[in-house]
Amino acid sequence: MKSFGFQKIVDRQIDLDKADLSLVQALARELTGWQRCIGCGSCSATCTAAGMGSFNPRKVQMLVRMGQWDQVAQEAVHCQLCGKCRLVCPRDVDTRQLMLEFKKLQTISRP
Amino acid sequence: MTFDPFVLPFSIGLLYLMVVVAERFRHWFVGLPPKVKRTIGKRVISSHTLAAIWEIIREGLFHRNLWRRNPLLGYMHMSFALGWFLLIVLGNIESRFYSQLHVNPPYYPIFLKFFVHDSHVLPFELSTIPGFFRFTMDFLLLYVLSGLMLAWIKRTRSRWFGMISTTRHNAADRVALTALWLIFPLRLLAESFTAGCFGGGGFLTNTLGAALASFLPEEHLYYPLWWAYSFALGVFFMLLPYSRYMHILAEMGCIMLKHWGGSEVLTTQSYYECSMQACSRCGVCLDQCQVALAGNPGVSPVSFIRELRAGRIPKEIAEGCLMCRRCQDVCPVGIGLINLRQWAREQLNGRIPVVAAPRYSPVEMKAIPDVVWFAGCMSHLSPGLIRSVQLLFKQAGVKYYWLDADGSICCGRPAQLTGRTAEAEALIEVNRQAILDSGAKLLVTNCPICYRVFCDHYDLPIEVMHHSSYFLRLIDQGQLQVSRGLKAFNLHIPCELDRTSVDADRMKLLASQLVENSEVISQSEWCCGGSLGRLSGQDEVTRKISTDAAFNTAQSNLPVVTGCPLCKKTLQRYTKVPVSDIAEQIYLLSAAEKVN
Amino acid sequence: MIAEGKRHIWKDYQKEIADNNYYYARSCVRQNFFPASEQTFLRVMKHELGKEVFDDPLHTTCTGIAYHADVVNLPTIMTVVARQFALMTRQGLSNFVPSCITSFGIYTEILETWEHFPETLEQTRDFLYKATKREFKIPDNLAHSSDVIFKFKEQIAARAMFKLVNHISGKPLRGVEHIGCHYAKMFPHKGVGGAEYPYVLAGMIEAWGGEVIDYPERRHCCGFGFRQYVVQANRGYSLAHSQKKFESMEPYSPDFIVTNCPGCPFFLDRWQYVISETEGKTYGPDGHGIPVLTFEELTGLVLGYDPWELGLQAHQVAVEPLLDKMGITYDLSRKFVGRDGNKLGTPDKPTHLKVYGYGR
Amino acid sequence: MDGKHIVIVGAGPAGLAASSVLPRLGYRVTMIDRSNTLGGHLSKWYQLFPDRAAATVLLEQLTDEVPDSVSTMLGREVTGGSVSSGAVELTLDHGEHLSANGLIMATGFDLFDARRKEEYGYGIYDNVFTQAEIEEMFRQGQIETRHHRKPRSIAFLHCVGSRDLKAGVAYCSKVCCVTGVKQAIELRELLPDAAIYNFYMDLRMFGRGFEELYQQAQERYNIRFVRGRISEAAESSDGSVIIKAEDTLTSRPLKLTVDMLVLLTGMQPAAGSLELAAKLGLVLGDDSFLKPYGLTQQTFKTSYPHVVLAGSCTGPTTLTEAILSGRSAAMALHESLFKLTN
Repeated sequence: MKSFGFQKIVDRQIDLDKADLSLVQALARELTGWQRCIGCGSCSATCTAAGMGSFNPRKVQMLVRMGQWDQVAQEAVHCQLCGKCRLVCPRDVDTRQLMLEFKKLQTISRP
Repeated sequence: MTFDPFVLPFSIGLLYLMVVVAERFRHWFVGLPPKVKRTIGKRVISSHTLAAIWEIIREGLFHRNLWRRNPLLGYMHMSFALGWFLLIVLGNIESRFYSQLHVNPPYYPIFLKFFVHDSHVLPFELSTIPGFFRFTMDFLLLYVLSGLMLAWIKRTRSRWFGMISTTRHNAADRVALTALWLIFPLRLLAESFTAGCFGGGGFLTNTLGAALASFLPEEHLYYPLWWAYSFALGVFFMLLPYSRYMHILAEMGCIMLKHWGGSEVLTTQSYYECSMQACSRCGVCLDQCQVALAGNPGVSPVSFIRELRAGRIPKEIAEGCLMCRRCQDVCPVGIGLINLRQWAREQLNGRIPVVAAPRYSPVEMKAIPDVVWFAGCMSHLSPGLIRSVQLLFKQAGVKYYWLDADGSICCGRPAQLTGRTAEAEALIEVNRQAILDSGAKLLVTNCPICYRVFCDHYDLPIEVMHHSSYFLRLIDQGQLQVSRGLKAFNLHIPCELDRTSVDADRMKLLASQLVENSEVISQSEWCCGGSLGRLSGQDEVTRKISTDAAFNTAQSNLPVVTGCPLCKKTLQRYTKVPVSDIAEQIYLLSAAEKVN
Repeated sequence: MIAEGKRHIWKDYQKEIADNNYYYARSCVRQNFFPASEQTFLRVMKHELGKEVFDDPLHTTCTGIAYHADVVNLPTIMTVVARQFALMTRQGLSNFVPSCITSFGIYTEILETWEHFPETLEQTRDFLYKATKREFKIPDNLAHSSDVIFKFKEQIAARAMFKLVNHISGKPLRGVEHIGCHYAKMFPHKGVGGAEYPYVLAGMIEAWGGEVIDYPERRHCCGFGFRQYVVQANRGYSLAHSQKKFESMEPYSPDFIVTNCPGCPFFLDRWQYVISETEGKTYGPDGHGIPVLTFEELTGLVLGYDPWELGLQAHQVAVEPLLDKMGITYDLSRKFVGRDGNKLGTPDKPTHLKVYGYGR
Repeated sequence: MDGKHIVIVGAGPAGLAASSVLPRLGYRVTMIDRSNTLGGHLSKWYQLFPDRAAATVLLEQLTDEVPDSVSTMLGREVTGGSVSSGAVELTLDHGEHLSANGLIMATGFDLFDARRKEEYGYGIYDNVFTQAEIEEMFRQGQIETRHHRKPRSIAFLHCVGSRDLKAGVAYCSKVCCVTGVKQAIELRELLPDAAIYNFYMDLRMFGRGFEELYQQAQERYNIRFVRGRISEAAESSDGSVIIKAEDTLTSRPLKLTVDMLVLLTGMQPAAGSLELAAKLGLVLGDDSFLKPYGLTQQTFKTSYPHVVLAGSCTGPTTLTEAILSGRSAAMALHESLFKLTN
C-alpha cells in the first residue's frame, strides 16, 4: 500500500447503527435504575477520582448508552469504587455498581 | 454372639463416613499455606489444644451461644449433641463390661441391647452395674427424644425458639433429617421390644416393652426393628458429608484450625471450605439479616453458604449483602461470615486486572502534626461534621494535618468490599505512604469505613482512632470541656466500627458522658442500609432495608446520633428525625460549655 | 422521497439569473485541475446559446483561497473584488458570472456586507481608488456559471447530441450532484433550490435525461476545507470527508458525480485514487471509480464535444465507462496526445483503480 | 346577566370551558368555530398526558357541560368586526352580523409548519412525521411507516419550531416535551422490540406527574434519551431516515438510521387569530401571540374591558391551563361587565 505522507483521520462519530447495544439490553435486565440517569453530572462533580484526571462517571454512563464499550472499559478503570457518587445522585442510580460491572468489561472480548 | 447381619448397614455407613471425612480433613490441611502449617505444628501440643477442646465442649456439646440466645433452642441443640455424645461414651463403657474386651467392634456398643440382655451371665462382682447403665442409658435416650420432640415442634412454632424465619432444606438434608429423626425412635422401639421379649431394659425400654408386649407380637418384630435402626444409622452416616450434619465434624475442625493456626488461618481457602461446612443451618442469622427481612432471604448467610457448598457463587447473593456483621455477631458456630462473603466477591470481581494506578498529590506540610486526620470521602459530603471536627481540634489545641483536605483518594475499603483486593492495595499503598510521611503518631478518621481498613489492612506503626474514641480521650484528659446537655436520643453504632468491639464500647461511653443524668440513650443495632457492602440488588429491597433501619433506629421519634457520615446521610434520607454525627453534638456541647 | 415536497421547497429558492451580457471571472485553480472546463463554458455560451460573455484577461484571482487560509484579510479581499467589479464596469457590463464557487461565495458575502454596512463599501471604493484610480458599480446580477447553465438547461437539452441515458438499456443514468459549500450554505436564498435541496445541478441532470441520486451524505463537504488540504499533515481530514461521501453514495451505484466547484471534482476524483492505493477500495463496479465531472464537462459531453478536447484525460478516475454508457465514441489512442500531435506522456498505472489508455 | 350577549370565538377546550360558565350567570352565549367539530386540537388527540386519559372522554365532559342554550356556530368564520365602548360587532363569512356585549377570544394555536425546518425533510422524506400524525395513528390503532411496515426504530425530535430563532420562534411550546415522552411510551406498548429515541435540548417536565412519566419512560419503557438536537436528516435507499445529532453528553457526533422520525412541532399563533386580532385592534406580543394586560396578573384582559382572552391564543398552554383560563376568562368578563353596568 502506498503512503502519501499523511494519515486518514478516524471519524469520532458514534455510529449507532453499528454500535453493540445488546449489552445495554443485558444491563437493563441485570442492573436496575441506571437508565434513570439524566446526565446532571453530580457524580462527576463529587467523584474522588475525577478531580485527578480525565475520569468522568457521568460520561461513562452516557457512553454506555451509546454502546461505546471499549471506551467505557478504558474509563471505568479509574473509578476507585468509593461510592460517593451514590450519595449525590438525584435519580438514585448506583453508579458505583455500574462502574464495578464496567471494570469487568476489560476482560470481556467483543467481536 | 457378637455379630448379626443387621449391623452391616450401620457399619458400611460408618466406614464410608470415616473415609470421606478423613479425606476432607486431609484436603483442608494440605491446602493450608506453609506458614500456617508451621504454626499448627508448634501449637498442637500446647495450651491451644486445651482451649480448643474446651471450646468444642462448650459450643459443640453444650451450645452455650444458643442457650444465650434462646434457652429452648439451646436445650434442643444440646439434647441432640450432648445426649447422643453421652449415649456413645456410656454405651462404649457399658459394652466393655459385657465383652470384657478393651476393643469392641464399633457396632457392638450401638446394638448392645440386641447382643446382651438379662440372660447374659456376668461375673458376680459386676452384677450391680447393669442396673446403673440400664437406667442411665434409658435416661439419655429419653433426653435425646425430648430434643427430637422440640425439633418437631420447631418446624411449626419457630417463634417459641426465638426465631421468626427458619431455613429450608435441600434433598440431601431432607433425607438425612428423616434418617436422623428415625434413629432414636427406632432405637427406642428396638430396645423396648427386645426388653419385652428378653428383659434387660431400663425404666423406659422395659416398661414400654412390657406394655406393648400385651398386644404386639414383639418376638417377631424386634429383629426387623434392629435392621431398621441400623439402616437409619447407615443412611444418616452416608448422607452426613453431603448434608448440613457435616457441621458436627466441620465445626470441630474449624475450632481446632482457629486455635492452632491463629488469625492467619482465617483467610485461607481451607478455613473457608471448612467453615462453610461448619454451618449447622440453624437459621439464627436469618432474623439478623436485614436484606432477608426486607424480602430477599436468598441473600442471608445460611442461603449463601448453601450455594457455596453446592459449588456456586451466585452474583446477586454474594453481592447483595450489606456486610453489616449482624449475622457474624450471632452465629453460634462463630463462622467468619464477612470474610467468607469477601472471599466470594474476590472470586467474582477480584480477577479483573487493575490497570490504572491512583493519582494523588498530598498537600505540603509545614511542621510535624500531632494528628494526621483523614476525614474520608463521605465526610466531605457532611460539612457540619467536618466543621465540628476542625473546631474541636482547635478547641483542644490539637495540631493536625488534614490529609484529604482536597478530596484526596479513597481509603480502599470500598474497593475491598467489592472483592477488588488488588485495586484496594494500590490505593492503600498510596495513602499509607502519605500517612507515614506526615510524621504524626496518631491517625484520626471520621469514617468507620476508613477506620476499618486502616486498622485491618494498612499495617500502620502508629495508633489509629475513630473520632469518637479520640474525642473521648480528649475529654478524659481534660483537653476538651463538654457539658452534659444532651436529651434522650438514639445512638446508632456504625457497622464498620464493629458493634462487638472496644471502639463501639467507647462510643457508647462517650454518648453516656454527653447526656443529662436522667436521659436515656437507646441503642440501635441496625445497619443503615446505605452500606457500601451491598454491591447489587433491587432498588426496592435496598430502599426497604433503609426504611426499616430508619424506623427501627429512630425509636420514639427521638433524634439519632451516629458516628459515620454514610450512616448519617442514609438515615437522613429515610427518617424525619434529626440525624447528626456524634462530633457535631460534642461541638455543640463544648461550645455551650464555653459560653457557661 | 416525496417529489412534490422538494418542488415546494424549490419554489422558495428561485433566483434571478441574467439573460445575456456576462462578465466572466475565471477561477485561479481550475485551469490546472480541469483545464478545458472554463473554455467549454465560453464555447457553450457563445456558440451554442449565442450569448455575449466577456472573458477579461485583466482580472485576477479573488484571493478567496488565501482568505480562507487566513492569509489575506477582509479589507484586502474587498479591494480585490472591487477591482474585478471595476473591470466589469469599464466594459459596460453589469452581470457578473464567476467560474469558482468560492469566488461566488466571496462576491455574495461582500455584496451582502456592503449592503448592510455602506461605510465599508465607501471605504473599499476609497481603497480601490487610491490603489488603482479605478471606480466601480455594484453588479446588477451575480450568478455562478452553473446558475447560467441551469438557466439555459432546456435550450442545451434541445441541442443535445447525447442524453444522460444508457444508450443500450434506455434507462436514465444515475448522477450524484455535489454542490460546493460556498454556493448556498452561507446564503441559501442566493442558490437555486436553497441549501438543503439544491436544484442547480439536479435540474441539469433531470433536463438532460438523467436521474438524481439523493444519498444521505449529500450535504457533506468534499473535504477540501482549504486549511485541511493546504497543510499536508492535515490532508487526512480532507480524505476522510471525501471517503464519508463515497461510502454513503456507493450503495446507490451512481454512474457519475457532477460538481460546480473547483475543489470538489478535484478531491472527489483524486481521493478515489488515494483510497484505492491505500486501502484497495474502489467505489464503482469491477475496480472502477465513480467518474467525477465538472458541470461544464457534463454539458460538453451532452452537446457532443470530444472528450479529450474537454480535458477528460486529466481525470484520475476513468470516465470511459460513462462515455460508453452514453454511447459517446472516442479514440483511446488520442487520449494522451497534445495539441501538436506529440504524446503528452502517460501517468503511472494505479494498482487497483481501473484505467484506460495508460502505457504500462 | 339579564340576557346580555357574549360571543366566544373558538370552540376548543378554552372556548368550551368559558361557554359552560357564562349561561349560568345569565348570559346569552354564541360560540363560533372555523372547524366543523367541537374541541379544537383536543379532538385530534388519542390519549392525554400525564395520566393517559382518553381524549374523547375529556372532550365529552367539556361538551356535556355546555348548556343547550349556547348557540354553537360551527364551520363559520369571523371575517370582520369592530369593538366600540360596550359593544362588539362581528361579521361572519355568510355576511351576517352579530352584536354582542362581550367577546371571548379563544382562538387557539396552529402547529408549527414542519416544512419550514427543511433540514428534517418533512414533506420530502417518506418517513418523517409530526406528533399530530402519530396521534392520529394511535387513534387508528396502527403504527406503520409510509411503506406499511412495522417500524423497528423511531426517533422523536423535540423543539421543532420552538426555541429556534432561525425559525422565528424564541419561546418554548411547553407541551412537546411531555408529548414526546407520552407518545414514546405509547409506541413502546405497541412495539415492544423497537428502539425508541428522544432527541432533546432540554426536557421541561414542569407539570404534575410529568417528571414521573419521564422517569418511567427511561426505566420501565426503555426509551433512549439523547441530549442533542438533530441537525439534519437524510433518506436512505430503503426509505428509512438517517439522522445526525451530537450526543452532547459524550461530546461526540452521532449518526443513526431510524424507520420513522417524529418531529414534535411547537405552537404558533393561529392564523385566524392574527387576522381577527388585526381587525379588532387587539395587540400582539413580540411572539405574535395575543398580548394580555399582564403576564402574571390580569392575563385575560385586553385594552377593552369587554374583550377577554382565553387559552392558547395568548401563548403555549397545556390543556389544563386552557380549561382553567377559559373559566377564568369567563369570570373576568363577567366582573368587567358587572362593573360597567353598576
